[in-house]
Amino acid sequence: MSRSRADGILVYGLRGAAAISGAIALLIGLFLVLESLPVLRGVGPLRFFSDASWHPSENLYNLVPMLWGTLFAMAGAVLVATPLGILSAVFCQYYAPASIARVYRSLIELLAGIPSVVYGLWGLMVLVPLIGAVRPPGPSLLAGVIVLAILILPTIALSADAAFRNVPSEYARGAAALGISRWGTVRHVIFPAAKSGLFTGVILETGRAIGETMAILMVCGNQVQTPRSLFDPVRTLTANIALEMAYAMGSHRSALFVSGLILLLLIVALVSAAEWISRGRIYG
Amino acid sequence: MTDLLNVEQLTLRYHGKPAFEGVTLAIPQGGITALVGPSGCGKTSFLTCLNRLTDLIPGAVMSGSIRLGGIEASNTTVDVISLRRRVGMIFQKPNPFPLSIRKNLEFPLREHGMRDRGEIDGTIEKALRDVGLWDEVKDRLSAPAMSLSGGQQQRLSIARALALKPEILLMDEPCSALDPISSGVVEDLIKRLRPRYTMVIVTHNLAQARRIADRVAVFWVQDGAGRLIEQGETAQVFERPRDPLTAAYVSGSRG
Amino acid sequence: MTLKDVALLFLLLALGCSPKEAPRKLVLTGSSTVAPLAAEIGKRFESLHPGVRIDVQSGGSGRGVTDSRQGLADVGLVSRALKDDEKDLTPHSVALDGVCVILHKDNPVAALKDEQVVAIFTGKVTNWKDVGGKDAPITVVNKAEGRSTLELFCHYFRLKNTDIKAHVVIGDNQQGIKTVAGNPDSIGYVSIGTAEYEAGHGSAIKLLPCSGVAASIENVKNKTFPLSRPLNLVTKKAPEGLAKEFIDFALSDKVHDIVKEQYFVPITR
Amino acid sequence: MASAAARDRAATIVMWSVAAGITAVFVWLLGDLLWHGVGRVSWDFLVSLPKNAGREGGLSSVLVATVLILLVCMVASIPLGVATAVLLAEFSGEGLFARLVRRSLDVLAGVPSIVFGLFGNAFFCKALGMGFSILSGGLTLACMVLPIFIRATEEGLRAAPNEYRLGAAALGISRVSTLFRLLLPAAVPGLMVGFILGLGRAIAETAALIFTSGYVDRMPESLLDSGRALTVHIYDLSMNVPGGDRSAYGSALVLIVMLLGINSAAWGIARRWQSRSLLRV
Repeated sequence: MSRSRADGILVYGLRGAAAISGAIALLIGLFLVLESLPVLRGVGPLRFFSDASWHPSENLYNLVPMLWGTLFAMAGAVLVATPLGILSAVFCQYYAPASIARVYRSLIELLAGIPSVVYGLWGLMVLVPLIGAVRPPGPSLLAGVIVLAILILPTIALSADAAFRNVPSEYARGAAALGISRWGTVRHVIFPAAKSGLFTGVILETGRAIGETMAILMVCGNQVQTPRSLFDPVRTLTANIALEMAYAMGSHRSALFVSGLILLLLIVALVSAAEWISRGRIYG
Repeated sequence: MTDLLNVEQLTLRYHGKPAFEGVTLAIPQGGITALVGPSGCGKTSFLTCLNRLTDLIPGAVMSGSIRLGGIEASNTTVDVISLRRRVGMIFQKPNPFPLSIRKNLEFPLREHGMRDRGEIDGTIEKALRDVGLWDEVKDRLSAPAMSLSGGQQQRLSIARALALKPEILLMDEPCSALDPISSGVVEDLIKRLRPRYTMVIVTHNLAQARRIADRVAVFWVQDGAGRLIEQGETAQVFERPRDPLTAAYVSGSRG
Repeated sequence: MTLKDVALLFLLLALGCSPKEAPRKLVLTGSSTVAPLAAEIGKRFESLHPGVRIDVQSGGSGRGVTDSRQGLADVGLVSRALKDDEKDLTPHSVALDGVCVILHKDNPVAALKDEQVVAIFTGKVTNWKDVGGKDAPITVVNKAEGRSTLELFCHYFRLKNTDIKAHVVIGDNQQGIKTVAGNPDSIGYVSIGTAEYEAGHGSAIKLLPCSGVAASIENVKNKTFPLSRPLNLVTKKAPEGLAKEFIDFALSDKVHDIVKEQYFVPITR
Repeated sequence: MASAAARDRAATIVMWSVAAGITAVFVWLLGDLLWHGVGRVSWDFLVSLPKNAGREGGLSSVLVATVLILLVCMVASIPLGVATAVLLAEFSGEGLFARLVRRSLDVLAGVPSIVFGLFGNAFFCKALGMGFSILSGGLTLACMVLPIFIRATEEGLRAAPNEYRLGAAALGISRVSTLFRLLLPAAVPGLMVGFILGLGRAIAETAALIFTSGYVDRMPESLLDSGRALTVHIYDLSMNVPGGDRSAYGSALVLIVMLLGINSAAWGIARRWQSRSLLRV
């Protein structure tokens, strides 16, 4: 069998694998739609935004406060974790001596593996009482943002680290040869060169922030309200599903799937916004 | 001399923008043909068409005919892999694989079906002797190829191509990335290989072209696309150029 | 350890231990409160009946009802009495568990009358000084919608879930205890067994009596404590075969030590 | 020019303080874990079966289930992930199919773990009839880990210099051999980051496993048995079992040590595989 036909078969196989990988998200979307249909048909999508409050047992399905909860928690965590993560990767690549860099990198890799339950426990037992001392009740959006930021920091840090490692060393040497300061080199040469890797890191980290369930459930207080301050308890869509799915029946259960569907649509919106912003410039 | 490679009305476009247009050129068997001209006139792009490396460049669309011996190289049904074995290519920047010296040569040989250990070793030794590298590397064949000097790496790349016994050797400015001494060594090597291989060399070093080429083809950029403006015996093109642009370029007053 | 070895190991494992003959198997799913108890009873039952496998899955009372009704599970675990629309299932109470109000250990308030509890949970009273405590805002910790303890709490205090103005909503009992222990001005309610264990082992909480009766496993056992719920194993129809054997074993006094170990109250037949 | 030097000094201070801050948080977290759990961890804790709902006894059956779940996850996601990454990085560039697959993977990366749990339960447990089992838990994790693994592998492949591709093609070397002998070895750092990030996400996952691999803490005998993962064990001990905290913290410590071992082994294998197949100076 001539080798160019082997190439043909290779591409055919790879295309099949890619199709499977791509289909999973569609399958999940379909699953969520199917499970949401009963209540969407019965109650109609609009009431999920207009009902007085969220009390499924009394047929009230307003999800907006929780959508705000998810958005604020995610945005806060990403805003905190992205600079810290990227700076920590810069530290690893350009500032730390090799031995410290290796230890620091394995520490970050460990942070990436700590289960969200442990973050939740630590948040519940240590962080929440601390915040409660400052302004009761303690469990709050702030606790959620802090725990989430710590949880997603390794994702952006490791992606940024890999992105910097891929930047050809000639760039850094060239800038250094021109007498440009280390920070100047990082800021004006390395960052643009590693743009695609950094962008990957931000997408993955945002995805993880939206998707987190266990840790958020334990520290945010889970009160269904649109937060007006960092100290207000808040409930995210994921926490809502986890809290009530075990006991939900009938249309209540289907309403929880609607919040899952909204989460998915939120992610699709974020991804297409990211695509529109980069429009290939990033992946050039 | 019979013609080994006939190119008729060849045009190459990158995302619709023409790199060069309507080039008709015959490459004689056994001689060295130099492609000269200012940078950006499409001579390197022309070279990459001959072994269909344009397939790897997104947006590159080729039209026209390239006849190598009996086959039409430009149509898609041709077995590109065996075409590239018959048409070897050397790049401007030496690019050995990140493998040992021996594996750099062994990998392509095994790929093209050579299995017997003895035959492989023989071919490797012969190829390295051809490029004058054997004495320098024979006792450290398992060392990384990246540890060689620029000139040695380029000669290794040539050895790697010669081991596959190509009919034609394409060279894209083989010496321009090397220091003068290594450049001289590579040029002597090319001269030594002349009787056994047909070669097409892209160079902007006119002196080098005059020294080693049998025939010369001059490319020039006219209204946004490369064109072949003159071709002929080296002496004729350098002393009695027909095209005024060639005359200016060859005398060094333009380009 | 290249990829080949991993694949080989995985294949060996999958083939090597396909089940010899399908062992008699019983699947129980349902309330996360009852699951630990059911699993321990299951282990003892397995040790007494070799070749039998008792698989206990958690996931909440709602799942216990739906899975047993659809036959996905042989026995459902429900941490409350069955509701009117669940009368198609037959309940078997394996233990009792009380629900009590808990405060932070340092909260000076020693007892609360029922109407005071109602006033706090409905947001009419928002400061501890109005109920004899120090001047501090009250943090109300409530259970999530659908939880059995919430339903029992609302049923006893004749409240609707929408009436409760909660600051913090929690899922499982331990989360309730840890939340109250972390906030000196909070008030919540959890299962008595869990609360009694945690109070006794240094958690910063204390149990409040309910309408004069001290909150303790003992008072639930002698039925004087008003707020209690049965922990039920439910089946679609009258159990038979392996399910009957297991349920009879679970209701027998041979498991009373396990029930006590999980801080629930055994039911003396 | 002074301001550039000043800015550079300031940047160095910021860099070291950021690193110190993150290390402090990690030490605080790990310290909290060590303080609560170290007493519980012993050899017996690792090798004996859990007793009394996990308050006593050990983790043996839970550890076996966790390793099996991770094996299923990796065996399912690595081949599929590498194949997809190769297609996206090498063979289709910006074609519509590639962009669609890339976008759907971005969406998959954002799907909440609880939704993965429900999907896994409906698809693997019920639809494919695997029921509560290690297999359905592992496959659900594989779906969750795939996007992370693919993206990191793609970045790794993109880092392989283009000269290798052109050089190999010019020698008439097929894409298959170029891929396995040159590009994949050159992409090993990307593969490693993908493996570590992916495994980190899988080993840290709780919500998804409760609905798929289940709750049974008996020693699994086959991949179709329900098995309790370490994270589910930690969750149950801390949330449903009174007095389970000490064991929960102890189990979390074991998980972290396990992760440390897997990460260092992964880097060791990567360096050896890369040096054996690639000789870079």
